[in-house]
Amino acid sequence: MKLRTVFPIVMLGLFLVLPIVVREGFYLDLLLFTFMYAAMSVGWDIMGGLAGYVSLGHVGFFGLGSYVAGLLVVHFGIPVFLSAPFVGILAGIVGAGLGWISLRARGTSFVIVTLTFTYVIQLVALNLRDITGGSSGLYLPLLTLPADVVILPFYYGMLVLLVVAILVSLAIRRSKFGLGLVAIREEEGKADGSGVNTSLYKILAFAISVSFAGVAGALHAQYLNYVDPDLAFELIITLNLIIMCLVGSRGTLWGPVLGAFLVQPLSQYLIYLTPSGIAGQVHLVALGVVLVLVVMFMPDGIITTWTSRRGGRGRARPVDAPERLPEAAT
Amino acid sequence: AGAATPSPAASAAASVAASVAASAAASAASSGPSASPSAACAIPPCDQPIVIGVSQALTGDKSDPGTAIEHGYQVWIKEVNDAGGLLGRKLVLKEYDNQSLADTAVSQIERLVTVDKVDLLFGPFSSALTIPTSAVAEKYKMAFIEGAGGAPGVFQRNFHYTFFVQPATAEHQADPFVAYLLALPADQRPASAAYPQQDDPFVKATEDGAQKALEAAGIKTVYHDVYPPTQTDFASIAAAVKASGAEVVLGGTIFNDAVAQVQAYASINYQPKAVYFTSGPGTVGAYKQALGSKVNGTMTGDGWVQTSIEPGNAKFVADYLAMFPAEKDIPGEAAEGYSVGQVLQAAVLGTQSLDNTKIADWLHANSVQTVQGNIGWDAVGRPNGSYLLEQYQGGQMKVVAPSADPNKNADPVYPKPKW
Amino acid sequence: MLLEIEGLCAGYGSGGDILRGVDLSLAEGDFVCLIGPNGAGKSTLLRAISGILRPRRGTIRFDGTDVAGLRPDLLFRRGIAHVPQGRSTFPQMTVHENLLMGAYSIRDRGLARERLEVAAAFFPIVVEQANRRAGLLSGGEQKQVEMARAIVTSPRLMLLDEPTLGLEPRASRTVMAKMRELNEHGVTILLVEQNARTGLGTARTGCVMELGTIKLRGEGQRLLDDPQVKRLYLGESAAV
Amino acid sequence: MTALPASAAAVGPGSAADAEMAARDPSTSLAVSGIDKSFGGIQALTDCSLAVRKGSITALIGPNGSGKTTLFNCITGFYEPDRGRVYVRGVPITGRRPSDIVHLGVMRTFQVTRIFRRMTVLENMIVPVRQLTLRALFTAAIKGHERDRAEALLEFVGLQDLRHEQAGSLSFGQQKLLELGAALMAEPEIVLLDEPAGGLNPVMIEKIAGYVRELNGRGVTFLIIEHNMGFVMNLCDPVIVMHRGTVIAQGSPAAVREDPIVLDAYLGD
Amino acid sequence: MNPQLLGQSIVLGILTGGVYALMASGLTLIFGVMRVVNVAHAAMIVMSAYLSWMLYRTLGLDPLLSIIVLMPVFFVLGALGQWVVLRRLGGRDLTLTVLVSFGFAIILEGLQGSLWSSSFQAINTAYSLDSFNILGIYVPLVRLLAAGAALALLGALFVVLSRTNLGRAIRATTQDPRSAALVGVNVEYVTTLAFGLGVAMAAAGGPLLGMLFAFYPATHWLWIGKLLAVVVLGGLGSLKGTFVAAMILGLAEQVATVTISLDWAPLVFYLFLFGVLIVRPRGLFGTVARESL
Ligand SMILES: Nc1ncnc2c1ncn2[C@@H]1O[C@H](COP(=O)(O)OP(=O)(O)OP(=O)(O)O)[C@@H](O)[C@H]1O
Ligand SMILES: Nc1ncnc2c1ncn2[C@@H]1O[C@H](COP(=O)(O)OP(=O)(O)OP(=O)(O)O)[C@@H](O)[C@H]1O
Ligand SMILES: [Mg+2]
Ligand SMILES: [Mg+2]
Repeated sequence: MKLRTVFPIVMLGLFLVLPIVVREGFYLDLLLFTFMYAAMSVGWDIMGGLAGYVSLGHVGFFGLGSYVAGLLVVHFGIPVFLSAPFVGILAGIVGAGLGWISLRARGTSFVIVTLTFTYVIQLVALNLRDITGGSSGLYLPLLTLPADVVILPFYYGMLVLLVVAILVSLAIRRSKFGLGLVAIREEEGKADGSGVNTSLYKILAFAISVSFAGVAGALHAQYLNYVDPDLAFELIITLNLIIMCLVGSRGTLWGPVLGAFLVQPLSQYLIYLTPSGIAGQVHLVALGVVLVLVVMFMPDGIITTWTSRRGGRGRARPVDAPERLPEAAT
Repeated sequence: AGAATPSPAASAAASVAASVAASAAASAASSGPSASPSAACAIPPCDQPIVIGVSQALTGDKSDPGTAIEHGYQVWIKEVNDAGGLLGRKLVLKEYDNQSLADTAVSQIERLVTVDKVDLLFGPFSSALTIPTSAVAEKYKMAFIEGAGGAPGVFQRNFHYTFFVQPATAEHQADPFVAYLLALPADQRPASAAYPQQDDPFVKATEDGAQKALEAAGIKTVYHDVYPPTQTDFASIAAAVKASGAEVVLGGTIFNDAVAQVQAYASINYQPKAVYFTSGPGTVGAYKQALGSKVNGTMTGDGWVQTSIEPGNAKFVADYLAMFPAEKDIPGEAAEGYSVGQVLQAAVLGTQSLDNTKIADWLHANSVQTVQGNIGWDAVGRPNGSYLLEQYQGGQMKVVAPSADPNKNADPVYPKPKW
Repeated sequence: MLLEIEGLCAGYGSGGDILRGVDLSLAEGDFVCLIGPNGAGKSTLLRAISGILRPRRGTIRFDGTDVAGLRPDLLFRRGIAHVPQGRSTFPQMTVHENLLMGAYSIRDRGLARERLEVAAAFFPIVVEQANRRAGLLSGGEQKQVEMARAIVTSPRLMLLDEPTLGLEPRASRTVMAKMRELNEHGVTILLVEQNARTGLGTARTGCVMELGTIKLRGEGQRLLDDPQVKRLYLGESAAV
Repeated sequence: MTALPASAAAVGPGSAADAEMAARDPSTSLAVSGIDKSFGGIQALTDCSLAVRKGSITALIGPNGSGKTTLFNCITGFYEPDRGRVYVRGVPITGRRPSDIVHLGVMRTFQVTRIFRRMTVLENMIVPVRQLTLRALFTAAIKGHERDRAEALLEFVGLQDLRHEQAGSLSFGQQKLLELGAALMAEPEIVLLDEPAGGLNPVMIEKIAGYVRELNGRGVTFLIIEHNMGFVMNLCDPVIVMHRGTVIAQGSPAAVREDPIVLDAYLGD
Repeated sequence: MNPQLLGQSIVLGILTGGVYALMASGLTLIFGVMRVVNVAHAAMIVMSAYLSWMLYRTLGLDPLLSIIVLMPVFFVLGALGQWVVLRRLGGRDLTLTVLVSFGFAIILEGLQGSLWSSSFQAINTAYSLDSFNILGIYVPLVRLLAAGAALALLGALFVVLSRTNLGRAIRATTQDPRSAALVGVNVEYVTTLAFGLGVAMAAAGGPLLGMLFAFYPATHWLWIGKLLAVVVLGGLGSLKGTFVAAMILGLAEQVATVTISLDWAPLVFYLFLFGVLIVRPRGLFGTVARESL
């Protein structure tokens, strides 16, 4: 077997047994968030990397997942770990709806509509006070487990989510569906004229893409035992996803995962390493600077840059712009 | 950090001793001798400091009040350390900036408890951060003494380890104002009220409480609307409030919206008889700077005023001003932070231990004298005191009610002067 | 010599050389037609001359000075105009504005107006459709607009990459005729044309390009009659 | 040209009614009846009707801007006609999306090439799909026989050595060839080519003409827009002439070439 | 419904819409010219608001006059940003430019936070609260001035873009940089100029924002949502569309505030956007490219 297949399996095994050795809640918490971001990034990349549709609205679905799961447990007593898969499906259905609206408008409009979607759903969560508790938020019942194991269901839950996300992404990339998505990214009209039902492809891709965010949101809500409109719709979450995909390499299977495993721990530790009074501002500026530098000097991300250095052919080559002046973008 | 405080160390110890003595003496330990700086170290290891963990909103949208609370913590720590420490050990604050983000705050509490293994915990600013973090504290059975999470939700989950250090919860903040209005002679009593309010859990609790009471007394609600925390344009709101003809405005505000409401009312010449804001006017310095003479007549409710005659307040004010010489008006949140320290100190001394379960049990059974007054807690950590009614008069913040309160230093002006 | 190219090598990105030592010179008033199979590097050569593509090695002398590596707008100001293959109109601007862009670097207003009139006389479509957005025109119509714009610029050296592509036969004939006319007025022309019979028939000189070098050069009519050229580049039948 | 008036000489254009009749005739592959299409005041197609006989190589010629490409766009679902109908093998397809029409076996190329620039040449070849089933969606992107077919087609258009290159780096002519190859990948029954010879080397044009003939022999129907008269006259029969958004003449190449209306509108000076 | 209140909100809506239009114009310009969705635009506006606030507090410079000072400064900064960063991305896809500007947005936010803390600020001048009463409708002076300034600047921008040689060159460069270079346009120079201009428009918006609304470092997220909605609704890249959309949304928002409810009013903004996109995906004044020739 090649390193590429062995390594992930070894890592998975390691993560499975890790909680036996590592008992500090903090480290498990850090990993759990890393899994969560990795899973969401893998999801984001299905739309953003493969199909080339940049979504700034993933946190909207994350929040939607949080709220739906929260409401289900508060009003109907359905535990989050049971409802999470269905919440994911629901997020996918809402995603399909949003996709239907915004995918009619190509490219830029999509970016903007997804961004505003976040505002809209946040507003709804805020204003449906009778159901959602408005700005007071929703209080989820706490899991009744001993203090040192209560984190484990979340740890393993996020790990499972990540594994599923990777498998789905892998399946898509190997299929005609994935090829069609790339075709959409490259030349949408032509793709349609080649028998690729672009609307269906995009809507399906977007639905799959956001469903991971929905599940992550559901687990996250229970993890904090609390959902409120600020917490559930923090824009920085979407930004994190995009940075992770970009750092790792967009449009690749492992890029988003690699990105998440680099960016999440580093950015968390940055907060611990800088004096607390300015940590937040430093964090924000550092995030911005990293983003700008990555885009300027390594826009293809680690994986693509690395493979093309090693002389990979065709697909792995850096994207176009060979001439001095680009032609007009249509 | 080593700057000498003008007040002698002995007086700090004395005030601590006084506060402990003043608290209900349910626990025999409360009269213990350890309060004196010379006392031997009560629990080993004595050469190691006691570490208090905090995840605070030092940056991000809650950074201003977050920082103010943090200043309160610092003033308290310095006082205690100058007086020889707590149980003979120095205090150290282990503090992380949570950027006003709840996930980060939760991770940080996890880190403080499991990696840094701090001895004690303080709470962050605002209910939204207190709610998720208090659950972590509860999980690890750590006493979670907090000065700024008073929304009903904080107490909904019946936590044993959470304690809110303000005189009362949000529902009761406007009680003195309501009482004042209802006590007015019938011919002066307003007939209608408007409730423009921000969507915020703390505000909502206050406004709902006040509205219910006023309606019950026959004061008609002619305007009630909720705007998002992000609202920055108040022109139309002001127009609508004015059109409603409300005689009294109960603005459910935080800070900026209080300022913006005043400006918007003034710019369309709307002159209600009384204006009460839930928060905002209490941040005296900034509020005065933003509105100048337009502050006069505005009322608000608060747990603390700089001029308070509560035991220990004079010292707190002096120490604070010495430590932060750039500030003239002390934000109320700093007093809340300071009170948190006072409460913890009382409990540690009361139990003579750093055992968090004992501390929590002690707090449920006792009350503590703080700069915000004497505060005790029910089974879920709700305090049992009451707020003050304040009004700006001649550019100064005065306490105008309740009449029984020793802090009262002026009579209310009604109707308020024009903007 | 107006244009002298020696040992020119150029390529794209990190890829290998596409032009592998091109030698070509054009005297003032020349009219050269470049033919060759698809992918031979004809367009690449024109791009290198007009500065869109930075040459890697070799020299390009225009009017006696070395201009290799200059920016396209600077080369344009020296008198090199390039009408690239495919689309190059400004799609959201009107046809009229497209022509005005041709006159962008002409300071003299009167001269600009005069040139616009000349172009309009060559291609009536630019008057008929003056206020439509160029991007909405049909393929051939757009090509006509591009040619008209090139005429407005009225350069010393004109690089034309398949100007008749997509043109109806009549317009195609017009373009060829106008090129001769321009050439007679002193404009030097380097034309790339797949429709080799027409191209070689119109130009004075022909060049055959293959695999990034110039293989053959000769008088247009002579090349047309050359059986080798005929077999490799013109096709047996009269299919064209 | 079934059912439309016999095509001896340049006859008048078929009316919408004729086209409707033709559409129901099983020997008609493609019929367009009475299509109008305008773009904010510009009438690109006016009552345009035509029918393409099954197994024919039909040419569509006409001056620039006469609406040929617009007609292609209406047939293949890129534009929705304002009025009128389009039939493929008798099935009305007006208003369907482009991919649906591909699934009916109609493939097209574009006048200005449109390729997937950052996909390899080979990947470009395997994008076209003839049907939409969930299974097909989630099966491997490239299967053995597909690959063989793609390689064979690339060999034919002379791009086999470039199969792992990014398609965006091909020369103009190479892109045209790639597009043609990709269009044929999905084994279409009706192929619409928009200026296939434009920008191609004459030797290659001949080769393509030969291949079109060969495919036609195997039953594939072609409708070809072309300005290259040599190509049209040698390869196509019948020839349909458009002018100002309608069909003005149709018939055999010889007949069309002599038709004074056509000479006036298109071919003559 | 109280007709006077409705009239009041309509007046406010029109005036506010004018300011929205100005704030969105730079965004439209930069998108129109460079196909860059400048997510940092609102952060730039807020930055300019802070600077204007500082100028007013320290030097007593009137915010409206500070526009004249800030525009050139921002122009230079914008041009610099384009020259140093964006130029390197020439021709790259949308994602990257969105991300770079995202990066700039949070850098600006972080800087503002560390320089001026995260509290709300507002520029209050002597005439801040003045208003006049016309037929019982109050017209706040500042809003009137702001709308006037917005209109003047927008008009100037429009003339520059549509009537001058430079404006044409800017538009040509957007649409096809290669062809623009081939007719003698110095593409880098023109793009840099255009980006500088777009950023300068942000600078113009800042003082107006500061006078009308409170601001704090994170406010830019709210504004960028609104401004992008304006730009999309108007039809990406169309200045005329931006103006009309800003007016519509400004009005809709103010009227909804008094007729529907405060908390749902912001939704009107977005629902309008979604609705229009469903019926007309390219927005009000958007043009469709003819893709398939
Ligand atoms: N942008 C590009 N990036 C990389 N390689 C390119 C690029 N453009 C062209 N090439 C390569 O350069 C070679 C020559 O291309 P060029 O366009 O110059 O050919 P041409 O002679 O003009 O052909 P045609 O007649 O088809 O237009 C081709 O093999 C092509 O693959
Ligand atoms: N999307 C569109 N928007 C506006 N006008 C259009 C559009 N598509 C086509 N037209 C107009 O319709 C007319 C016919 O164009 P079409 O492309 O069909 O011509 P054509 O016959 O293919 O010409 P050519 O031989 O030059 O390719 C032209 O006037 C063109 O401007
Ligand atoms: Mg070429
Ligand atoms: Mg055409």
